[in-house]
Amino acid sequence: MNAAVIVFPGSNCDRDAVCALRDHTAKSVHRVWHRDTDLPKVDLVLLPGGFSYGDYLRSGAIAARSPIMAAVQAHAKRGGLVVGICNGFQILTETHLLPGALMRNAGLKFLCKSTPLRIENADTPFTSAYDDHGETAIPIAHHDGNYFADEDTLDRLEGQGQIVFRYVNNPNGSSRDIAGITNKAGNVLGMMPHPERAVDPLTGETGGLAFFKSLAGAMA
Amino acid sequence: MKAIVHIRPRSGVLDPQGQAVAGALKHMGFDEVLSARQGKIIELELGDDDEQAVRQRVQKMCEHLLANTVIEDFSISIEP
Amino acid sequence: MKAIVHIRPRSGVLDPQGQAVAGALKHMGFDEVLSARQGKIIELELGDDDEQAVRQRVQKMCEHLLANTVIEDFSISIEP
Amino acid sequence: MSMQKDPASFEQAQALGLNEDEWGVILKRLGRTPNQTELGIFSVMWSEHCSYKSSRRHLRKLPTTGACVICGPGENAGVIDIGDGLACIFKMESHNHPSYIEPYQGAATGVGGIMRDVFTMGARPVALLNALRFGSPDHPKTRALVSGVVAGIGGYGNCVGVPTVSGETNFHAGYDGNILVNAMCVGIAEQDSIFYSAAKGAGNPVLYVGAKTGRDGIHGATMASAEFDDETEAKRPTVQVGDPFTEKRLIEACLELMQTNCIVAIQDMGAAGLTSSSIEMADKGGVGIDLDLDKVPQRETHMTPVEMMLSESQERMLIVLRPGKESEAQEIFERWELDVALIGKTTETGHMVLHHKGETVCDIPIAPLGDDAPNYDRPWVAPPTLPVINAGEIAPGDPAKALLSMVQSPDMASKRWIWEQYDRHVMADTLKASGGASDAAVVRVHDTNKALAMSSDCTPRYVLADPYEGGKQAVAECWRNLIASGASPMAVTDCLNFGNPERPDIMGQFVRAIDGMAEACRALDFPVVSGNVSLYNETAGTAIPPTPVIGGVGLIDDAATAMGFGGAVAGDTLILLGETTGWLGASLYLRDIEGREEGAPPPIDLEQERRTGMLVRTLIHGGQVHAVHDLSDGGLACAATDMALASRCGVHLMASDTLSDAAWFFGEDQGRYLIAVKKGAVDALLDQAQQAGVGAKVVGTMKGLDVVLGDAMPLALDLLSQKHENWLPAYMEDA
Ligand SMILES: Nc1ncnc2c1ncn2[C@@H]1O[C@H](COP(=O)(O)OP(=O)(O)O)[C@@H](O)[C@H]1O
Ligand SMILES: [Mg+2]
Repeated sequence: MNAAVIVFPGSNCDRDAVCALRDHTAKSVHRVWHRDTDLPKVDLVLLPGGFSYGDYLRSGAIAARSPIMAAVQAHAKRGGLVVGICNGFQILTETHLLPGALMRNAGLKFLCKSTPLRIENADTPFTSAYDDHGETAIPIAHHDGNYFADEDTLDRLEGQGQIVFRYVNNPNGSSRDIAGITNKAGNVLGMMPHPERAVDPLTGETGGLAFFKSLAGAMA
Repeated sequence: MKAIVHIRPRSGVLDPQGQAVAGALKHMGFDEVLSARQGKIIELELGDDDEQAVRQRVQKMCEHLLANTVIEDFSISIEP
Repeated sequence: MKAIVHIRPRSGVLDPQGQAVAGALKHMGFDEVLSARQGKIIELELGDDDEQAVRQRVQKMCEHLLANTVIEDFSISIEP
Repeated sequence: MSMQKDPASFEQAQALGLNEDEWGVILKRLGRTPNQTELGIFSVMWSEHCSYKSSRRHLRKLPTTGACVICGPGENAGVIDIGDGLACIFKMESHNHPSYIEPYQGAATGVGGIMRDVFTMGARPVALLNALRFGSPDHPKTRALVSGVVAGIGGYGNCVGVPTVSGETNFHAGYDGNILVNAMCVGIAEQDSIFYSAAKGAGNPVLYVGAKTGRDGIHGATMASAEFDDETEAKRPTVQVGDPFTEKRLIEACLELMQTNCIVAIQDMGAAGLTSSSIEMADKGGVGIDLDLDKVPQRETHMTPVEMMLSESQERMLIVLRPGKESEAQEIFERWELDVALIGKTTETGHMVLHHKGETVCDIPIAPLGDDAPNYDRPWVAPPTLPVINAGEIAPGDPAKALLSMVQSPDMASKRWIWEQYDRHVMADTLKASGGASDAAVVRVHDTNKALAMSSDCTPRYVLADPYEGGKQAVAECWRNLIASGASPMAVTDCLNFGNPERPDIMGQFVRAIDGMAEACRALDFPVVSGNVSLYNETAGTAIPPTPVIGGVGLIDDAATAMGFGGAVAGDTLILLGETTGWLGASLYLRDIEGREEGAPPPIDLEQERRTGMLVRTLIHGGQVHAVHDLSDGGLACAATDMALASRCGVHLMASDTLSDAAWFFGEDQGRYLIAVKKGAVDALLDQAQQAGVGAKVVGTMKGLDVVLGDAMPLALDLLSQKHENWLPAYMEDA
């Protein structure tokens, strides 16, 4: 069983995601070019961080219209796992696989720092290895991470357990401190923090290890 | 033919850029500024001459790409 | 009173955003798109009623903050 | 022939910065009067920027060879051997003037330009550094310049996806009218696929790739001397705008092409764009080159040949291909949605020939452009020797008060506001970056256990006071920072920022700074493999403080042994290595506390420097130390405070029984390190230092939650941290 990482022009965390999946889920990982129209047979599709199309127009907007996205949508509809990290989260909202939108950080500046997170729902394929309502720390690195949705949507997300990660100290103005959400079915996750950068004590934090451990379990 | 698409944050949606602009202007002594909103303008050069058709096509471009209707409204004007 | 400031890249200045938008529209099948330029719109609510004076003040705001005249042009329109 | 249309005049040549002698050489070599296009080409090739006419003979004094050097200065970037068949390719460059005019785009395009110099040689860029000098915080322009420059550096590097791992930021009124924005890029390549710029062989196709050509950044003087007409305003030189998205695709596409066997030579289009890239490739390859300008992808209409040749549009590369490889190469760039065009070929003529709209618009022999390039021995005067300040003459003050004030001074205050805007971790190999409690940034070599350490350094105060000692010091401090991070220093790049070289006093600064650098590089076995010179940094007759920035790279064999200054624990003993005389001349203390910018800077004994550094390296490799920090601005007290803040543990420093508090705690004697060691290891370590011929002295202990200097009032870590962290955000937000 294996995973695919989609590469858009301007993706720049694709290699990091491939390495983290390879090293911490023991699965084989395919890179898939955004112009392709078919996915290989995979359990998980990961949309990596970066600046697809330079984040021009809106972050993730142009990538969301890439040919491969139809296949990603079909994969999600079949119940396949989809993860969008940072720019990948932005792409998922632009594709409407996830509700809401990611707007410019409230402070208007790009922010790269470690952020403490609370696990709001450990009963998902992405978080099963974390302690429910426990805390971890994973770095963020984004300019447009300010999650917005209307109040009804936010209430629905809360009610249905779709809020998975919340910031302990909201760094970017996100509504209800949201750092990561799933779709209603629970098989599509978007998150702004970068778990793939938090898997090696040599490079700093290890708050992302449980994320990949959860994925490994879910793909088993 | 030229189409001008004006995209603005929907009312009720937070507009951090507009807020920052208003704050900075007030700080600079422009006390008459009550509020500011920041939007985008996209000017398209089109190789098509039928205004009716152009408007329809640009409407589609907005819906499919140029605007994110979760957070933005758009309006279109056509110039010959 | 309301002032609308339209800021666009100066002609001759590279506009990577506009280029990316045009490229994406073409990829999506909007072949009639020849080119696109992306600019900003800033709408200001002002607590002042004298059009003449408002125009002058907004001109100053543009020069001092809103536009980067090294690479951008701006135009102002006033609405009551 | 059409080449003789639009002949140029001497007045036009003068307006483009050429003098009478240079004009004479052109006439002689061509055997006729150049036309406008040809004149434009000579003027940019013989500009200070491209020809190094004031600096060339002095740069030659720098040592450029060494066991690790694969390719020294002369190519796009320097190349060193880091073992296992890998090479590190790196260079630093200035973008000072453009950043002052348009801080965001100026800084952004500076980052883009230096990355191209590195990947054009076959390296994947893995780290960026930036050395920034701004005017006084009180100057009305400073805040906007800081904000724009930082956003521009981040905006470009973050988007391309190369971590910005380190830098330095100073403020001084001497930069009020001329800020410095120096960017360094470090890349990693396979030694067997390094690409050079010599386009050997005639008949090879020339491929243009990347962005389209516009009228960006064409030399202002060129346009000023052009005919005045209605279109002049529209054609006026435009500021270059960076497009990091195109750069990212260009990196991926070029690295992909480099895996094939298509490339003879490759060169980025930097300063003087198509002109310098094509001429350098042809000149080094000993061939001629024919270009059809109508084939150049153009962003604007009605561009003239000279405009195309001088355009500095960003994100463009020129590649000479093996014949028959055209479509293989083109396909790669098309897949990355980049403009690509065959625009000419190499020839046997030794001439550069340009065609435009059916006419030949330029035909000049290439060799003379290099061989006859001006090379001046500008007059210079030796800088005056400043008196040594006697520390005893400085009024005693409260060291705690001084320390609290210094940690929040503009130069010493935390630069978190800056580096949090930089993606420091993309590529997932950053071990230590800004804010990571290390004197050098450390980046792992992907998929290996090795790591590269890197640092950029210069203390302009010292260079202004004594260019020779200051030049030495910049190199030594960089070397020290690499040592302190556990690395073996390998080689350096430099960026020499000075004023107007036509002034003998400025030329004197330049010459002596290079002498000092050369001596230090030689003594420390730290060769210069690439660099950049930026002259004429002056406004209204006032030059910047001379600022030769050194960017050094070192190698760490086992990434897990990388050292920092945040690992000290309560109970550790602090040992000061090196000699302390209490040198306050040209120190930060004298400037910021006493308000005096005076005196000779601290001298450096390079032999001693080397011995001390080697001992530190041995201690780190032996696992004998918890933390290491070199002493620089602010001396012992500031270094110990850094250590305390990073280790989250207080520190008690003893006063000296011979030196005043100011001299002991804040003196800036060179070649010193502060190390934190387990209490039980102290005696053995002192013996070891003695045997190595290095001064070593117990100066304090890690304990509690205060910084205590002798008998002075304790300063709580929280207070120090808050003052240290708050200055820059408070300054920036006070818009
Ligand atoms: N412009 C900048 N960009 C990135 N990091 C910076 C910048 N300026 C300062 N820093 C970081 O701030 C810290 C302190 O810098 P500095 O005082 O110059 O260090 P040192 O004196 O030890 O060489 C370092 O981690 C450095 O990398
Ligand atoms: Mg240091």
